[in-house]
Amino acid sequence: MKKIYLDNAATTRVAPEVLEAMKPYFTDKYGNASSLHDFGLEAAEALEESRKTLAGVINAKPEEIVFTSGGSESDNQAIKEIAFSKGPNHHIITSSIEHPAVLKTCEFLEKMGFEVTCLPVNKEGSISLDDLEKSIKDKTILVSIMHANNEIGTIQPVREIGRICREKGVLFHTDAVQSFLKIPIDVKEMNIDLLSASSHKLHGPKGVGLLYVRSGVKINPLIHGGGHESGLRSGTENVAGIVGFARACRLCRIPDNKVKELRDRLIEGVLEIKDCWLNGAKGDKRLPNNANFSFKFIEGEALVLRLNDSGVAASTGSACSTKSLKPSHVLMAMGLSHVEAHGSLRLTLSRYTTKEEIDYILKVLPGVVEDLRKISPLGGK
Amino acid sequence: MKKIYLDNAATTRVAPEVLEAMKPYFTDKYGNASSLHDFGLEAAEALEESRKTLAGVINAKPEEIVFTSGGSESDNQAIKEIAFSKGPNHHIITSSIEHPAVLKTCEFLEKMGFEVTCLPVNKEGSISLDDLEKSIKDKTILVSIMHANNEIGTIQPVREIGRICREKGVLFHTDAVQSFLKIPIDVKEMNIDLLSASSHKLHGPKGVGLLYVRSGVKINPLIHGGGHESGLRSGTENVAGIVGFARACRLCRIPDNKVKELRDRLIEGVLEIKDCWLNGAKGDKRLPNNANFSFKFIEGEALVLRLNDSGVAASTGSACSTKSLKPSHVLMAMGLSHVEAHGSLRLTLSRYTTKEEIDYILKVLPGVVEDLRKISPLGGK
Amino acid sequence: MAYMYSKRVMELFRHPKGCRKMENPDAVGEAGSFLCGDIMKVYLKIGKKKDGLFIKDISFQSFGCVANISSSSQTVELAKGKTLDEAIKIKNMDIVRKLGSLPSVKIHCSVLAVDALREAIYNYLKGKKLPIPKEVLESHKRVQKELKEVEHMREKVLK
Amino acid sequence: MAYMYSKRVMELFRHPKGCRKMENPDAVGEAGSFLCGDIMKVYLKIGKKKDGLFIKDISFQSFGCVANISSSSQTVELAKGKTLDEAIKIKNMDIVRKLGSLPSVKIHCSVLAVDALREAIYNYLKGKKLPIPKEVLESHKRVQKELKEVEHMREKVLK
Ligand SMILES: Cc1ncc(COP(=O)(O)O)c(C=O)c1O
Ligand SMILES: Cc1ncc(COP(=O)(O)O)c(C=O)c1O
Repeated sequence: MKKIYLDNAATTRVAPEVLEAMKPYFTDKYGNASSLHDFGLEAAEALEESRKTLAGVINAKPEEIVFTSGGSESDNQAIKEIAFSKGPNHHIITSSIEHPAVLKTCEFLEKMGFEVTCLPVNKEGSISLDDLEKSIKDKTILVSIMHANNEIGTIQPVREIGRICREKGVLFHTDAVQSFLKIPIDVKEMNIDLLSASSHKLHGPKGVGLLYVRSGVKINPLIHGGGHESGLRSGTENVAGIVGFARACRLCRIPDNKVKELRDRLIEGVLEIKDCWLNGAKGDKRLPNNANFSFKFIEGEALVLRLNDSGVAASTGSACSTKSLKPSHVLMAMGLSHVEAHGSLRLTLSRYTTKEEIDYILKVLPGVVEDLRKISPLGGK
Repeated sequence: MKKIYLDNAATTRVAPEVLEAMKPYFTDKYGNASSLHDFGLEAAEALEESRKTLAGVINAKPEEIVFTSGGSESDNQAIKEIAFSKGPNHHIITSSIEHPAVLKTCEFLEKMGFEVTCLPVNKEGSISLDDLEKSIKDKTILVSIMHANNEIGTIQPVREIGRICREKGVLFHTDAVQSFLKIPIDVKEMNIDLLSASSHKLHGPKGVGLLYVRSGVKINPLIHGGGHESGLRSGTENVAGIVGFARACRLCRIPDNKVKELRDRLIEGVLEIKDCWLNGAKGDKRLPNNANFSFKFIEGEALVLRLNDSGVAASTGSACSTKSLKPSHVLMAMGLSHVEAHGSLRLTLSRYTTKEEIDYILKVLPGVVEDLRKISPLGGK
Repeated sequence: MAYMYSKRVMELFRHPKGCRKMENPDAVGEAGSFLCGDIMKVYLKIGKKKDGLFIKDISFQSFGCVANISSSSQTVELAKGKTLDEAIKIKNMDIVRKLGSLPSVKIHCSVLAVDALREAIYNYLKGKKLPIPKEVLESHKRVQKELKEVEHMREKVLK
Repeated sequence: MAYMYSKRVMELFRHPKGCRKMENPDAVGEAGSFLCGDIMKVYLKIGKKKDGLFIKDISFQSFGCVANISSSSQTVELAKGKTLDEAIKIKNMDIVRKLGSLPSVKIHCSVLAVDALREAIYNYLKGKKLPIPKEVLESHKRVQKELKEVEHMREKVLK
């Protein structure tokens, strides 16, 4: 059976070109970028080339890019190290639909004596700029609002958030792990001070990410040691990974209309199933590769595993899919009931997704939903 | 010109078998290990298989292994998170020849209100057990002493350190980044509570490491988020990297007598050059792949770059090779003068090193040393 | 987390036994988990043998995950043909053992399945004005409390 | 860090010019960096032209890194044939410019090279009891102070 991968928000296939670009750095140009000899030189050059590429993508300067091990590390460093550099009794603003890498970090900081405000979102998953402006106070040091949400794909008004933060003299961090190279980002124009991104969401390898730190912003390392990355992140650089990250970036196209068209075809088709709806925003306020539905009467884990049996890889915000047995905090924050979140299905596309694949899932999904509804005590038929 | 890589303490070539093992996890089995579908299943299984392999290597249980992004992260988490879980005004003991990932972390903790004792070493680079025992006091919570040193290869009496710590009820962390799979480690027998290792030192990929945490030892995550690695290290797992790490382990042999014999041949040959000596311990107290010399009258960076011109990749503890312009803190701690550290040369072998390569360097090194001595104002001829 | 499911769990999930709504059952039982929001119904047809009342037919419906569906299915399989006295003795760990294993966060699904079965028996006995064994009374109390907590979820989706 | 060196730096490192001990020099200058422990010597032979004293021959020795060797070599090349007045005017940034660039942590190597040259000139003028220009006196003071700080390093290795 052919497998159809529609879980690209979780992670993506490494592009073959990316693997090709990485290979020499495993077995051939394997030097440590800090070494003085040619092996080191090669590695260091590859790092700097990659740094340039990645800086270019968001209109940053190369020296503003800190390579990390992924989005979670970048989020942790951005938020914790800005916080610690200012000391406790300061105030941080975030939103209720952030990724756990941001939310759990903020919870940790609360325990350490920081005050945290979690902005609510409306039923599309957007924060209100008014709320934001009102929440900023003298003690506020940092606003961390994600660019686009990983579950529902809602895009926040980052440009306006940046403007407000700059006006109020507050630092602005955005988790751009999902939006990076899917929609345009310009850190200068958008007044972004810190930004997180992760390679494995855009057909690069896992275990590599970056933190953009605007020059002038003082931040400490999360990982101390040999002083790599201008002292901001120690540890022998993952050269192959970083080269792969950069190569992956060069393969991306914004906007990718093919993906968006397929996604729209998918949404249209799925919404023909009865008692089902789209979660999140429509149109330009949504990531072009994201679709997220709720199906009444059925549970998401069962849905995902039935789809898996039909060869389709998908994801859900169901309580049963988590270790905590709580349904998606994102869907709940948007006002969905427990049961509605329980029956959610996320389908996320990539540039490798084909029309045939979309048509296939549109063919199998109705039957799977019907089957599960048949065995559900909650009604349906 | 053939290139001879003798800088294996800095990093190593990824073994071809390791790259082969990793490949499928880039472009084929690329799932996120947290996903419910088959792609996720494959990834999760690969993770657990790798965890078992790595646990086996040091006689740990799989659930005691936390995968990280490398040795530096492991060191940071071990020391900081044990410290923070106990709170400031506690005492930590380390040694003056630790890797910066340990030393800088301890410096950071000093600023945060912890007390740190840095044990001195003798001229072979060994700490004294007596010193250690005397330094432990009521407020002591952690001893962090490396298993083997990265510059001079000296092996610390880890078993005895573990015994002392256990007796005194103090946690014991060891940075085993250089010793892992070069000399035997048994965390149970050696009473090790926390241990750091890094994949790229043993022909695995860069950007992957592990922290062993004995079950029962309470430690917090350094990176908060989705709760991966039993909540101890968040971030989408670097599946390919971890698989590579495990594969690399299965390729290692302890002891590797061939490496040791070649290293001994190297030492013997180099010591025929006049005004030069071996830094560090001899015999079983030294890592089998490490050699470190000082050459009077000449400077290490120049030496390394001349060797590079002859096709040999090596390393030095010279002040000129560092960003801080201070010579190796390890050599200085052993009582070498600035000038002696300035003229140091580290040659570290791997299982790929051949007799021909050793003979080649023995042929070119005397000439390079002579050349540099000729242009030195400090004497020689 | 899929890798945490045993072969048997996945098999029952794929081909659940007795998974249907029953027409004209003699009794229905329902249980819900306020932990994860899962809900389950058990339908019974009761017959008479010389050693007493027995489960002639049994089926279930599940609004829940893989573990939920498999636990229900296993419970149905185990209870079918048993006398009510025997059926009451089925413990959730019997289900887990039959399934090979369940991830620890999913153990409550097996509790739910056994609870729903007991609820059906409770309802049957109560309707017939027969004496209700102590263990059934006890689980009944617990189940009703939990159901109240999930009630508002149900209402929302059933409206 | 090797990648921080310019082509010209590496070229001069590989093929340094005037890198030797001079027999019977007219003057010798020495400078040392307490920053990194590098030490450098400059040897001069002085001649006379109609426009005054000039550097007829010059060579250096270096106990130092790539940047040190290249800076010395570049200084020697630049100073050769110049009158003493001209040679005194050579600034460390002239050396850096000629080298293309130097990593910022290595700029002090160019200072060292120019210092050693001036020291040699100082020693020559002093030996001949000739007047010593202000800038040479100033750098002499600084250099002597630094040399004292590196002295113990030198002693250790020369013993
Ligand atoms: C002894 C020691 N500890 C820690 C590290 C840091 O490991 P990594 O580069 O994987 O962060 C190294 C090597 O760089 C090392 O040799
Ligand atoms: C929005 C968002 N932030 C952060 C992360 C964490 O990134 P990583 O898995 O690279 O640590 C993810 C994905 O897992 C994400 O979707």
